[in-house]
Amino acid sequence: MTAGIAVDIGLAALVAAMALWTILVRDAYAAVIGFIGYGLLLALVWVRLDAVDVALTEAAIGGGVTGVLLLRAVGALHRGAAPLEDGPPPGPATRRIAALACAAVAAGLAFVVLGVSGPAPTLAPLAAEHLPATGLKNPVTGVLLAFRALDTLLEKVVLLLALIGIWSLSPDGAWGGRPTLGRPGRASDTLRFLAQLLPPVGIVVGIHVLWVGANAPGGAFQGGAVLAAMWILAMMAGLSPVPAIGRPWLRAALVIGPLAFLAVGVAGIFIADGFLAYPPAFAKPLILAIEAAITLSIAVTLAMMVAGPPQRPGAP
Amino acid sequence: MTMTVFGLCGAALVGIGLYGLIVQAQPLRRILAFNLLGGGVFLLFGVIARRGAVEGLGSDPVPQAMVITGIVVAFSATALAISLVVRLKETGRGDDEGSA
Amino acid sequence: MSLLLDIASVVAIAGGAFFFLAGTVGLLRFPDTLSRLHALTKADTLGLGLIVLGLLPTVDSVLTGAKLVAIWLLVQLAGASVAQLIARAARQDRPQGVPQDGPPP
Amino acid sequence: MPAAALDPGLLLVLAVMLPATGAVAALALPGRWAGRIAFGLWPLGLAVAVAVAWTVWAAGAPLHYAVGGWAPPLGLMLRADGPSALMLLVAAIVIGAAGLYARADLRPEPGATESRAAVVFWTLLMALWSALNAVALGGDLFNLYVALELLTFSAIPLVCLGGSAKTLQAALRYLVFALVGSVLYLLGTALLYGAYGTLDIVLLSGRAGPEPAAILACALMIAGLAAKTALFPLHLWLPPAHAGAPPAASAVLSGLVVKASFFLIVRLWFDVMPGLSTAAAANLIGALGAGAILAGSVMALRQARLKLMIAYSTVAQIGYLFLMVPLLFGVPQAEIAANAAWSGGWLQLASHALAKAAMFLAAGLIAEAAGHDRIHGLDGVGRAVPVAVLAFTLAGLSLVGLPPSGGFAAKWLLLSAAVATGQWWWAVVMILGGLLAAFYLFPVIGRAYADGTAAFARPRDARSREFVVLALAVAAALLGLSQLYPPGLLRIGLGSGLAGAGVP
Repeated sequence: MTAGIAVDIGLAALVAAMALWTILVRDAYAAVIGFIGYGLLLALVWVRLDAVDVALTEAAIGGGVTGVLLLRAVGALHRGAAPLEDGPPPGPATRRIAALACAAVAAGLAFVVLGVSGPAPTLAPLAAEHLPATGLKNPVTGVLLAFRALDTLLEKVVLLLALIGIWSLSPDGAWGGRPTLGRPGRASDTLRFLAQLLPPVGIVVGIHVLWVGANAPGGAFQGGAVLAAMWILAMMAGLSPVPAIGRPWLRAALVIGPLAFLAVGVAGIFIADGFLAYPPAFAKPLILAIEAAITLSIAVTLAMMVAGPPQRPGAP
Repeated sequence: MTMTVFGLCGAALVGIGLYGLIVQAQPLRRILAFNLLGGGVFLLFGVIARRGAVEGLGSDPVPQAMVITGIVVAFSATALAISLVVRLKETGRGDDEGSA
Repeated sequence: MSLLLDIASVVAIAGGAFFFLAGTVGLLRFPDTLSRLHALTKADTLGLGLIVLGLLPTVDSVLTGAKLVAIWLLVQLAGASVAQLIARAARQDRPQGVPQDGPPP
Repeated sequence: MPAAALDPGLLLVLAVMLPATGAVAALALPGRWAGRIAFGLWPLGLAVAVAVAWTVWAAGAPLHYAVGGWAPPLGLMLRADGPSALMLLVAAIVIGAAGLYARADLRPEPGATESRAAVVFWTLLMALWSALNAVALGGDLFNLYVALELLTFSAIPLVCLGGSAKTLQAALRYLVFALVGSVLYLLGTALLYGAYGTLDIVLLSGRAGPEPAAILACALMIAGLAAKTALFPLHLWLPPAHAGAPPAASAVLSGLVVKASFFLIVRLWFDVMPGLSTAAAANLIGALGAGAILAGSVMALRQARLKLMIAYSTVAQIGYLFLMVPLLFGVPQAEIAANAAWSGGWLQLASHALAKAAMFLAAGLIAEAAGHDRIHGLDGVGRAVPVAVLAFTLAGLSLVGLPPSGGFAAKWLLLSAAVATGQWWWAVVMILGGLLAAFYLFPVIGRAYADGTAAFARPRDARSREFVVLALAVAAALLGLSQLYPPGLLRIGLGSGLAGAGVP
């Protein structure tokens, strides 16, 4: 078991070092690269913690899609003119006090989290006991789609709201128009080649991740993020046009997940024990149907979030 | 032991993220610091979940589900914040040329 | 037979790890973007290939083996394409300087 | 099961999901539908809020609903007690007024199919309503985290709806504070789950004791929520954000959004960890509240712009809410709901929501008439928008605390609690705060009614908007007479049945 411990210590040290690098390095571009590395290492930590569902989410969303977003931002913000600053950077005395205070918070947290003795409180047995009623075998999917389904439903709305918030930042004339992704017409042959070869594989992988999510690690978030990445790649390479935000099919794809979730939830009032309850006989097919719809919505929402606010008027 | 190591790591990440939020002046760097802080909080959830493992389940699924929800919310926040910062930079330039 | 396979696995994986290490050292030590890229992509492709090769005898189903090979192919595809893109960007941006901490060429 | 369909607890689901569905549907349909959906939903949502309040009051016990049939600790429970019912009612009223006001403000240009500001405003208004209701009804601390984020994401874009660099800057600063606040709150929930294995409020209140994990968790969560509530000295983000937003958005942000995080502080302090509070902590929170009253009022006094003055006044009025904490310290759990400070605090929350919303809307009309909101240029604006100025005056009565306004009744109750417990220093601060409010509000009112030479234009659709503003201001001014009817509503909750309600 000592080899495992050595790996854990090395991994934890690397994650902390990457985090420090991200904070301390002078160049913003280097900080973003450090952050992406941090996200990928963190995904490994989740594997070590036996939380493979989280690992997949962290790798796909925390490391992957966030990385694309940040790289685009650092390109837009730190090229040419001086970067935006919100007030002057604090002096050395403030830094020292802040460092001390933050170290104290970290120490307090470590003390509280690690200082627990006796049996750890857990809901795992309860979740395992009720999992058969959902027809699923992956308990995390059970929590997300059944036991705490309201969290997941509201969080879908949060995702849509963030997209509306991003769209609201468009210039007045561009509302309803298209976001820009990449440099239109200037994508290199290499990128186009990659964008032709990768998406068929990626789509299969995304759907596979969604499908196995019922029984093994995976699910709507992770599958949706993979699909989103494929679409982003195709749009950046210019193979698929970035849609105008007013397009009806786009709007339909955005809302189909939350609406399907809601519809099944409301139906539960009449055919099962209440709102967001599933009739035991049909629980698994219903949950899979919801997940399929959510995956599509997540993929489209994530990709449009990366594309950003519309910049130019759409085609009439 | 695994839990102690990653519990310390999570606590350290919270401290590092908080420090970054305080000392960084550039909005993009603050967004990065916020994400580091969030990662630390999630990691603490993960340690708590791992500690709640029982026979047949390597980790308590309830905190895991919360972390997945949390990662998606943190991503949404990052995307919105980045769009705001980028728009602010564009607008700042626009105002100098246009309105005045 | 199984002992021989085990030995082959260990040798291949160790070799793979060595190439990763070499690639990383190259990334850190080489002076400019292009040679760093060279070190990284060549070593990683070979390193991952050896690790996959070493893992293949240990898998319990054909599907898992196929997945491992697919991972290797995908990483190769992504690595090669990204290396191309970075090299292109590095050549285009040379006048303004590439974000890097090494000394300017 | 037909019996399930009749469960009154479904009202709670409706309160949260009805506006959320509206927001999602508004995104799916062409832009001109967003406003129509909002107006179609509003009467339904108001009816749900009234029905919840009526049910809770008639039963004399909290209403609850286990979502999906999964009881806590595995599942989520929605619960409505007296304060939740009050929040639902206030939210429905203020949202409705803001919507009616905005209908004229955001009417699309003829020929335009979909205007950016209108679609965004209506969609976010519905989402914001859903989030407020979810905060009021949530029974699980992580579910409340999601509700808080829903609130943040619907509030931020409202701040920069205008799109100027200044409002973008304000929105960004707001976002940073709000996100850090949420992450601290989330950290607290992690610690609580790790220590007690549940995040259900009622279950936690039975399990949590004065242990390091609970204390640190509580401190982190309250600090995070205080940042979101803009409690002094974490208030710096509020004035530019609330003053820069369009009037209808300012009304909702200042009247409702900051109250949601305060509501959760009360939940934590009195419901989750009643046994944990120490005198030092209670007095610290009280001192910050007192600091908010004084600093906010002084800053309001020094503002040259009307909307900024009103925004600083929000900082001050939030301070009164926090005085509840020290005034109720040491009161036995069973007697809290009967205490004057308890009803005073909630009355302050309700009357400030109505009065401040009325004031921001009135200021919007005044600024539209004058073409600017510089206070020294408002001489005689009362002739252009007389009803708006009247509404401003009535709302001012409530902020200053003159009878018979809701603000008067609230401050009277808080004062009497301060005197009864011998904590006279809080009483001094409250009286000083009232005086300062008079100093910053009355000159504005005086100028508006004075003779002026400047020419003011009557805004478009002024009559209908003035009526809305006046109705809100009259409600705020008369709230003091009601002492919050129906009597006893606020006592439902703590000590009277929330404990044990809905726990298997």
